[in-house]
Amino acid sequence: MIKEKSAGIKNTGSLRAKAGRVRNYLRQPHVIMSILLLLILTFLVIIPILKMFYTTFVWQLEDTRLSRAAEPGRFTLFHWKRVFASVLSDTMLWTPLKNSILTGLGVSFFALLIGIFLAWLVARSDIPFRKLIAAAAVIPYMVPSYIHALSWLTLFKNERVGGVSGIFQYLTGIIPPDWVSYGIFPIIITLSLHYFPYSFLLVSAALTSIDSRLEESGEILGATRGYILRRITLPLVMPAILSSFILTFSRTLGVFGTPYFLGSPVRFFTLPTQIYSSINNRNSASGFILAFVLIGISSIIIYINQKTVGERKSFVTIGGKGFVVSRTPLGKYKYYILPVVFFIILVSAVLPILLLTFETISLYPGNYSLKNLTPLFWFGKGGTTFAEGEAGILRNPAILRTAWNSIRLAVISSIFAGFLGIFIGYAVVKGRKERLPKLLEQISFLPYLVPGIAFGALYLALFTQRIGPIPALYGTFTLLVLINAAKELPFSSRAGVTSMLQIGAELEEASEIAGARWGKRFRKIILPLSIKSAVSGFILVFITVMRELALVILLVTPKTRTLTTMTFRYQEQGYAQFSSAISLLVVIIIFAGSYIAKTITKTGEKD
Amino acid sequence: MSFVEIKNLTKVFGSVTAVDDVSFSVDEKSFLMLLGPSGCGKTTILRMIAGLETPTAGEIRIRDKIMFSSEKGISVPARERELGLVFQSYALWPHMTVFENIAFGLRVKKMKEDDIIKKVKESLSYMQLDEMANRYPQEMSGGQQQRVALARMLASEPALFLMDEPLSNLDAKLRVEMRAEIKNIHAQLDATTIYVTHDQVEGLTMASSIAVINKGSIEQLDHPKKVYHYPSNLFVADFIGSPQINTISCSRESDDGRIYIKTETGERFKTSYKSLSLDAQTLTAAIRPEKISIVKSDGDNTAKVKIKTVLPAGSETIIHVSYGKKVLKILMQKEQELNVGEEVFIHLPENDILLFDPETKKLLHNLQALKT
Amino acid sequence: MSFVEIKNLTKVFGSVTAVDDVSFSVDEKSFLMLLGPSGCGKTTILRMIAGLETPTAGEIRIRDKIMFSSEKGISVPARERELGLVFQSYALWPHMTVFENIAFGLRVKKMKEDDIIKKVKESLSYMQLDEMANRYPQEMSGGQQQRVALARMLASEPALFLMDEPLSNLDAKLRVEMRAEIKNIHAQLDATTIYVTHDQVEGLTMASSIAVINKGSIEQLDHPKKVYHYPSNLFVADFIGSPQINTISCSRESDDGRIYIKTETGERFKTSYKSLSLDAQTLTAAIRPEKISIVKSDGDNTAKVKIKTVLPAGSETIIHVSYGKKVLKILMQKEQELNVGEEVFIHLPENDILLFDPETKKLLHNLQALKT
Amino acid sequence: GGKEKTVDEASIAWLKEAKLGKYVENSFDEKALYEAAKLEGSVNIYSYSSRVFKFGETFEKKYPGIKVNGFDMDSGEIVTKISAEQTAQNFVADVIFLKDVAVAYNVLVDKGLAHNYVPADLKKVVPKEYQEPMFVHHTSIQGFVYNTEKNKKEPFNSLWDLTKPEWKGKVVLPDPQKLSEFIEIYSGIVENADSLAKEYEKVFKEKIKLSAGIKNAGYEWLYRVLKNDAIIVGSTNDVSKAVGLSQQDVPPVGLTAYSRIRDMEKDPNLKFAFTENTTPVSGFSLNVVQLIVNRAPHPNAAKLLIHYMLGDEKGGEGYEPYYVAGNFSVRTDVPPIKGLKPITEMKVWSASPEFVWYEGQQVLDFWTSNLK
Ligand SMILES: Nc1ncnc2c1ncn2[C@@H]1O[C@H](COP(=O)(O)OP(=O)(O)OP(=O)(O)O)[C@@H](O)[C@H]1O
Ligand SMILES: Nc1ncnc2c1ncn2[C@@H]1O[C@H](COP(=O)(O)OP(=O)(O)OP(=O)(O)O)[C@@H](O)[C@H]1O
Ligand SMILES: [Mg+2]
Ligand SMILES: [Mg+2]
Repeated sequence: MIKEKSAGIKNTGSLRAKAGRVRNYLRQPHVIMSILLLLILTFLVIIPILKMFYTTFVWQLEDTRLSRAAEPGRFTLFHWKRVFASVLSDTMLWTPLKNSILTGLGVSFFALLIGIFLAWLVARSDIPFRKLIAAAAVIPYMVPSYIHALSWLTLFKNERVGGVSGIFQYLTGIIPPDWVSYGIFPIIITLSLHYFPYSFLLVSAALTSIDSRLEESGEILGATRGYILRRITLPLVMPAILSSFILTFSRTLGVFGTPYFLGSPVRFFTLPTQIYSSINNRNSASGFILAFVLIGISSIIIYINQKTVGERKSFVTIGGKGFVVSRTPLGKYKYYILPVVFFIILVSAVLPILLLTFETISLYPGNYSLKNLTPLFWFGKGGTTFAEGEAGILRNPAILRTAWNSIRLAVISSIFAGFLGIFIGYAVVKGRKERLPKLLEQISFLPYLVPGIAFGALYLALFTQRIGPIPALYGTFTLLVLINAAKELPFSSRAGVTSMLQIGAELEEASEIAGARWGKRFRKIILPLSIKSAVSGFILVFITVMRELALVILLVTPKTRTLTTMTFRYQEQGYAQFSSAISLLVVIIIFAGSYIAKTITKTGEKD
Repeated sequence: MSFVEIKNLTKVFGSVTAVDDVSFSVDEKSFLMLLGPSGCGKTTILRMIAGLETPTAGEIRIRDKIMFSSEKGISVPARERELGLVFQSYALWPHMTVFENIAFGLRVKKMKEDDIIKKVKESLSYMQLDEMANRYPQEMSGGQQQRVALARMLASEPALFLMDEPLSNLDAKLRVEMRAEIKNIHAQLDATTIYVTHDQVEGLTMASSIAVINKGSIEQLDHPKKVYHYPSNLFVADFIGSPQINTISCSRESDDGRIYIKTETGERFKTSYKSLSLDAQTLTAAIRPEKISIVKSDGDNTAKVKIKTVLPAGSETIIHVSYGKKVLKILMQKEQELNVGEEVFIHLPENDILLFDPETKKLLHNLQALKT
Repeated sequence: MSFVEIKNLTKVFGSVTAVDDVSFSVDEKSFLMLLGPSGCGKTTILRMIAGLETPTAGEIRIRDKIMFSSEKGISVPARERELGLVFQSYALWPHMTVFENIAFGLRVKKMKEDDIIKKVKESLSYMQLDEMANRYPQEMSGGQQQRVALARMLASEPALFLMDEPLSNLDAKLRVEMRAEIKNIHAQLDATTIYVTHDQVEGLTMASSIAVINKGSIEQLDHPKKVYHYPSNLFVADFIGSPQINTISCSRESDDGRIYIKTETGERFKTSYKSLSLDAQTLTAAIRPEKISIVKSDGDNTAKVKIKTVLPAGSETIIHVSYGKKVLKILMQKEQELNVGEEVFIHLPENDILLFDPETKKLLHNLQALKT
Repeated sequence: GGKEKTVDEASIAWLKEAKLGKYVENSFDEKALYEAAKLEGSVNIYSYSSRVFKFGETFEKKYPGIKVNGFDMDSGEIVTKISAEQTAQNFVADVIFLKDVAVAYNVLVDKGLAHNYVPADLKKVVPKEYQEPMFVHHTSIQGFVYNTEKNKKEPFNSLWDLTKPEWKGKVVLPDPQKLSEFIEIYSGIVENADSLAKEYEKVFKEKIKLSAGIKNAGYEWLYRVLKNDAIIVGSTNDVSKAVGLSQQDVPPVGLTAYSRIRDMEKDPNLKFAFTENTTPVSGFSLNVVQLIVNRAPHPNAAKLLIHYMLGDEKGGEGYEPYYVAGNFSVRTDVPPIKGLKPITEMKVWSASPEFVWYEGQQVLDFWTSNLK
């Protein structure tokens, strides 16, 4: 009967009515926004990816090296055959794919475990040193991931790759087996320690906005802490958890450095190795195809995600009745938990930083005597006999200039990306049941899986010349901002979505009744309520941009180059100290950046 | 001239029809009360008028201006409807102090800052929240939050008030005062008001008309008195008034041009009905608990009953008596020494007996009765 | 034997003293009602008993077991106090269906799955929500949500019910039915109940005792009848009963061993007081609106007044009459043809006049009076 | 290059203007160039090596008024960037300085995207094969290293020894997937398959039997070394570390860049040397070329810079950064580093650009497909 009714309603009304309905639909802020964003994303994401797709079907100049039949510019299935059906497929695609997925799952599991655990402690429990823990929990992501790998080797290296063995063997005399020293095991551990900040940031932000009464009513019914955690608290932050899972998983899927560093000695290769190698050797087409494989995987994940956070379960934790936040007392458990926490912080943050710092001040690497220490890599004057006359990085105007450049880039990109993210979040959450925003959400995620180097190559190919109204952006600062914002969109949009999910619709409705236009509603209600989680998005982007290398290397010119692009020169010269010093400088800048970001957003809102 | 006009309004949530083809109109400056059981669609109606919920079908006019029309495909955004709404869940902004919460709407109106301060202070003191200006919602009690929500609406003096159970969390005393406040603000501002409540006293004392809603459609829209004394059907009769109305199914007899009813236990009661629109043999008689009086001795329109329970409740006493298989409720004011189990006589004044058609459940009409 | 025992309970939020040195005890199986103006500390008291709020000072015992004690530094976590609580803001879990919400507590108890299903179904139908099992809270109306919150508590059959305005969002009819439900569940389970409400009728009909709270401390804890008829002070007198009690300040006269009061307008009224504990010359007299009756002719204890307003409210009519500078409220049941402006006589029965000390605002005692 | 290049009008005009390609002047007039260059004011160079900054500084000192914007990145990236800049007609770089001559030739020079330039005055001091088709800056050697702390003499004599069981897991090879220049080196091995075949007979006293699906002795060697569990690392200093670090029980041997010699100054723990007597060869040579980009904005400054980079008969400031062990100037008049034979007397292989261009990718694929 209802069916009939609604059916009946559907076909009432003239053409005018239908036109009107369309108009009304289009008048809604979230729809307008979806459309605008869609345009932006077409420019930033869709075109590049179409280009990428196109490339895979066309003979490239380099293909003449692989096949006599190659006629550059002509259509071909050669690349697809090469990747999926050739002697290479096994070592180029399937094995690395298997390895990637295994690594991805492993890392996501442990990273989320740690991240959520810490997030809960900081946001919901009365554990001491909360501020400290909160600050420390983000550090691992600030230090370059290879540092974690390095630390691992200093501990557990065996003599498979020659050189001196690790501290573990030195102390115990036991030779660690290869599977401990190299391959998937250490990769999963080091990457987990590196990536848990994703889940920490997103989940803790979500946790802080849950009304304690929801947990209290569980406690009243006699549920234990653990049970409440499992059945109430975690499900409530499920959106955030899923987001961080997606981010962590996909990131691990795409990461190149650490897996190569720890994997290659035992020939454990992941997809990115293959992508990097293909693109580096300038037969991008195969690389792109492999990238599409990654995209495929993530699309599946996102699909699952959207099924899980379905329309009906879109829950609100910031209600209109005001909410209390009370902390779970840990009681005596404190004394068991604190050590664990500190251990995590130690191995994930303190050790790596120490190691990094130590590298930058040791005259000769791997020599742990005091007289080996030197400030020269930081403050050394140029033109001396030391280090072939290289000046310490803080005395090197070129480095300082690029440092400033990096900061500007990181700040602007993260703000730009951050706001895109919040807007997307708004559009997506408001339009849960609609197609357009869904599409938006999916698109915003694509760039994440295109490996940096590939994405850079695409932008290079596209934006060196003017397209329509857009002038040639190559060599401009803008292009760097755009590509970073685009690449980090997933961070910011996920952060956006999760933060929006928490805000009760009635809170905005109330302000609409008060006569506020959308702009005002956004500034005064939505933004303040979502900023806490959004900031975590900002910070993640800021960090990533500061550290990004592969993505921009092709797009920077002498004028627009960034700090990380400078590390290359020293690695190539074999001066680990210099490049470590730069990495450390980056870490310091990131520290300052995220600290400032936090304090700025603290003002106004109260605890 | 009607200020708000609703035509064939319908709202379907998935498989639930929350509001089903509702039409009514509210005159300017008048005070319409939406009464109805929980879940009957009150909030939804209010939200559609406010423009927060898109009706599945129908038309909404305010000041003769079409705000929504599924035919014409018009839909004016809430922002431009110039009305005030108090949410059932107060919808206070947790990141703003009480002051900011109230000032928001005024700021939107670009009011001068010191005027704002004046206005906020004023509406806070209406609501007796003077010291609370700098609290955050989560630092207040339920009732205090609810009053802030009210103050927020009143501060921006809309021409149309929509209130969704604005007093549900207040104590009787405060509620009485708030009612008075609302009424005189309503008078001062000449604001048309649509008011959702489940509190009948509110309905019966404040409203200029009452719409009784059931399962998403209107059962009766009328003056409070009419609704109470001449409920158009058994649902309304039963829903309005507490304790509930007594209903007795009985057979019809007539005698010297009057309608008499005969109950199962055999007593005959005289009614005020002379003629009836229908000639069914069985009827449903109904009488309000407070109309029944307890008398010492037998007589016309009386029956012997046995006291079952006596519930003293402040100013009044509710007495349950068993009459045959049925239990009748009686509401008395003066306290009377009555012992449970005691046998007494009850008297049903002929003018207070209402007759309903057992099939259609509709009130039966009788010119005489209607005159009074 | 007392089931819950509160000693010198105090709670300070920053600068606000929400609960101020409160002590009381609740007998097993009894039904205590906390009544009080909005913001007086009811919720806070409840939350402290439940173990959700840590008192600033004091002691809480349940079943003679210390649950909290600031001296002894004991504090038993909420989950071990084996009680049920209905939150003022329902606090339903948005990620669970109604069914899961209710099943939760049973799952915690490791109940067998089919028993759970039975139990949930049962408590759902108590609350008249049978079809709603698979809805999510945000898909329900306010009142429906509130009933789910109730069902959730009842399902797990605690020995101690704590309810914070559990019926505030329900319509009168449903509320009456829910009260009945709660009462008989309370009876079935022999559960001790502490019940926060602002609805006096609720208080007066359901409770075995009532605690009237004001600004964080208890004004009177007594049987409903006592609270209503012998309010220990003016605050209680004034807070309990609607319409509010009438208060008249007057001077004292005595004559043949009886206390008479003389109002400003000069009339003398005889009271039931023979002797008085104090010999102040000015007193505050108070009388309930329903005790005043309108009579045609002059006589003892009568005064001439002018009809100001007539508010018919369903079963009863509230009449405001002006008596000198003062306005008196009168509650009448039988409808009377009264026209505004008309002059009539009111009669104040001597037994119904209460006297208060204008300084201490305390009820004045009189052995005679107390006998009745 | 004999082939006719496809060059558009604009480029031809530019070539005329810049006196490049077939319009190149046959005398080198430093003064005139400097004057012209000063007008251009700066020169942008993309370099595979960071030492660009060193000769950049000295150049600026020698030729005031011309700024050198050096920019270091992988050879592959240089090629990609140039191709993009060219297709976009967005000309940034003037000079490119890179390895991977095969790609440089076929992708850039052969397509007219970069042009060869040999300063006239250098023609007589540089052998013809280093002038065409691309002007080589220097040749760098990659060789086999062993740990001198554990081995008094070279631990192996023939490349084929490395396929023997005693070297299982003890050979460290750079990964061509990561370091593209090693594609060129492994191609060199494949290109010299025949001498490897002969070498095999010398070592194993039997004719070589190629494994299934393997084309020649070159591939066979790669295949067997990989099968012998060679360790694959991502950078050449990982190799020197792996081999050179002291206090190893069984240090491996490896293939790395000769310039790694300098790492021993940076880290006294490193103790390694390059083999000299390995048969058939103890190393491989890679050419490094410099080119002027098509339609470069600062052609004269570019010419001046290239001329400067080649230094003078004693080495000279411009060449100084590269005048180190492992590098050999193409200038016949520059003496080799003391203690090193001139390149002509060293046993090294170099792959021809054509071979690398057509076979290189297969070599890489072969490598990849045998990484099991
Ligand atoms: N988002 C929704 N999805 C599905 N059903 C809904 C939704 N919102 C409301 N309903 C249903 O529509 C009906 C009317 O809801 P509404 O909130 O208008 O009731 P109400 O009259 O306000 O009740 P109350 O007095 O308890 O607030 C209810 O049965 C409710 O369950
Ligand atoms: N977290 C808090 N911080 C500061 N003050 C608070 C806090 N919670 C409650 N209060 C104050 O304590 C007093 C008592 O609050 P409580 O919620 O107990 O009142 P209540 O009796 O439940 O009122 P209502 O009937 O309106 O719910 C109120 O004045 C309230 O403003
Ligand atoms: Mg409602
Ligand atoms: Mg409360």
